[in-house]
Amino acid sequence: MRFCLRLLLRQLALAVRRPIEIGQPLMFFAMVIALFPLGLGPDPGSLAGFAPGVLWVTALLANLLSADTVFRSDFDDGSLEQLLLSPQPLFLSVLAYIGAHWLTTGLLLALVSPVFALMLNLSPAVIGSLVMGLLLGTAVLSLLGCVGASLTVGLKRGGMLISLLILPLYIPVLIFGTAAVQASLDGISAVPYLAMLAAMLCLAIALAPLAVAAGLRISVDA
Amino acid sequence: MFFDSLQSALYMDGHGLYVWVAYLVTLLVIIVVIAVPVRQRKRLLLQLAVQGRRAAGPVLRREED
Amino acid sequence: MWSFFHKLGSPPWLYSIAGTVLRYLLPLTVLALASGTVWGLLFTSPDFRQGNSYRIIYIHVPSAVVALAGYYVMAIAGAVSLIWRMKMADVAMKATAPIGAAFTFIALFTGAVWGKPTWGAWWVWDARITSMLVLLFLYLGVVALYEAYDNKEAAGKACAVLSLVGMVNIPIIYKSVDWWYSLHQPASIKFTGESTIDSSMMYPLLLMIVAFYALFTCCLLLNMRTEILRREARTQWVKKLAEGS
Amino acid sequence: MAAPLVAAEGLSLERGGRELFRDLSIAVRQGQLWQIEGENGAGKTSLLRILSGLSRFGYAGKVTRTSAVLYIGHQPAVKSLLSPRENLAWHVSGDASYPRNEIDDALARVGLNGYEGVPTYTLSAGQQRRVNLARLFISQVPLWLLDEPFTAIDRRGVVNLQSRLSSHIEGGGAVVVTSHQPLEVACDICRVDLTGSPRF
Repeated sequence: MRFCLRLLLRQLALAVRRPIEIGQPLMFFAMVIALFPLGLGPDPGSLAGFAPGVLWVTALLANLLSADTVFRSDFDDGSLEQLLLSPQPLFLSVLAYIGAHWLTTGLLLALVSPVFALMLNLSPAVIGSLVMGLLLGTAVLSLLGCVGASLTVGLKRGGMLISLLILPLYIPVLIFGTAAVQASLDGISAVPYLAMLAAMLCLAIALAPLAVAAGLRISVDA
Repeated sequence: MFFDSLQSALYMDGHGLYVWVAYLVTLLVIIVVIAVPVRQRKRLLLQLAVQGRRAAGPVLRREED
Repeated sequence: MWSFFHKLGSPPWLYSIAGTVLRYLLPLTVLALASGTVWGLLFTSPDFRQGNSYRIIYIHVPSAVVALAGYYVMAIAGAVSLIWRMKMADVAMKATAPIGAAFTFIALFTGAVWGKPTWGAWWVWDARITSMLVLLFLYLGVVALYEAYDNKEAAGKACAVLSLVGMVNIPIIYKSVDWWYSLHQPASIKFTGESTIDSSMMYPLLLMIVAFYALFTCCLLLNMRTEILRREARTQWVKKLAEGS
Repeated sequence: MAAPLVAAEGLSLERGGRELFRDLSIAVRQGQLWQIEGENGAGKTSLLRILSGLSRFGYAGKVTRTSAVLYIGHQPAVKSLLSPRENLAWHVSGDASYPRNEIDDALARVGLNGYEGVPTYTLSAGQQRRVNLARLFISQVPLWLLDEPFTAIDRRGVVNLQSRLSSHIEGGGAVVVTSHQPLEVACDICRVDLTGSPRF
């Protein structure tokens, strides 16, 4: 377990050394959010109606874009092979990669999203359930995204393929995430939907690392 | 038979087009799904047979002269 | 029983067994499909609400059922090839993917065409149809992943992992799409299923479901035979087979 | 006779229709140096990856390993954003935590003194490889699998490395090397020759 924490700290140190890479998903999020009013019209009323869906779909796509880079740099310079050779259980070490990816994208997206929610004229009372939903949801997205990343890291043009592989798996998170925000908009409590997201998170934490470990072993050996 | 004439079976009081289009497309897809592997198998066997004959070719000819 | 499982692993034995099964199953399937279609299409009376357009149920429901079952067959074959390293299970998985995708496409297309007369729109975001669309993307994901790998053995393993992940997620996706549909569409007619079907419509439907399962098995065996030949092209028994034909 | 550190029985590998080797058996014991020879594409790297456990399918035969492995392949396996000291500290962090001076000393042994703190992307490719090779001067892993370790290494570095190999073997370790150059090493060398003509 100590090795896993050390690996997590190393990944974060690597991410901090090149802060612009942390900024990319956030800038993508901001840019795409800014596109929707241009497409759907500036009228605050209609924007508020689309806000939960728009925020969640954009968070989903930002997560998807950054998923491809999780293993690619380590795969290219060979340090992924060394990780596979270490006696530590691989699916634990993989959790460190996923945790680092979540901290650098999902967490920041959740913290930044209130600003964009206000831009889309989402009523401030609802922002609490949005941020909570995003915190839980982006963790599940990171776990599933890393499954796709581990299977396509060995491929030269894996970038596009990863979206076809894992977007169908993102759908339940999207459904319950938007439902949580919608529920608190209608005044009913969003807790049951957040509970569903938490349940998905537990399932994903239990199963996804196994798939990621298997995927890495296959990609490194292909 | 429920329909009294072929004409009414085709028309199916308005819904005939949709029903028949659905069935035809299904039939088409089924034919493709069955035909593709069969054709590939035949082409593969033919290709292997040709390779086999070309490899064994020269030996046969010498015996015949 | 164990020796059967082991023999299943030897290509020539599996190739010939598939051949004999096909020789009997294919005609039966064609017969069942033809009689089921004729029965459902021409002899049953129309639904009092939807009129004749409901006759599409005889191909929409069976193809949807088989498409879903096909994904499970693919995932289980993938699991067997991953765990017991059986090449033939890998062949079965690779053979299932395109067929499953084809049946899902049939279910989608017939569902869309059915939506037009009943609801007036070519594409209806009904729970069943949306889940079918997601299933199609899952299938295409597996097929695309297989083609993306150069080393075909690694491709098989990667697709096995992906289809297992997909298999775990399918119930979740189906339930969340059903739940999402009931949230946004309070009380409109249920597309298929719960609306009670009286027995005169049920029997042709059951026959068609059985026929579609048999059809799926035939297509799977056909695909597997071709795939076995392609993989064993350099072995003796295939060369002998090629001379024979 | 202790159990071999890594043993392989009946290994056969085929790639792209060519048979690279068939029914190959190796038992690497402590105090042994194995050299794998063969022209390019003869499967030297594949054999090494099978022995190391990186390759787990695509070959016939059984491999049993009783010790951890230190594998040095073609890629430098260093993170360009980290400094050589951080890279080396990370590589050996698996077995124990080494004090800083031991790490700097290992880097000095491969001629990287003075470069310990700079980010690795400022170093040349040869220097980056030597950061990877510095692991040999500090790690206690008994079994070493080295894939052409001498490429892009200067005269002095080669001599330095060969003396390290022999001291490791006398200390009870085992090394499997793929290399074209003849090895001047104290102990005897068991050879595996893969240059047999590729059989169809």
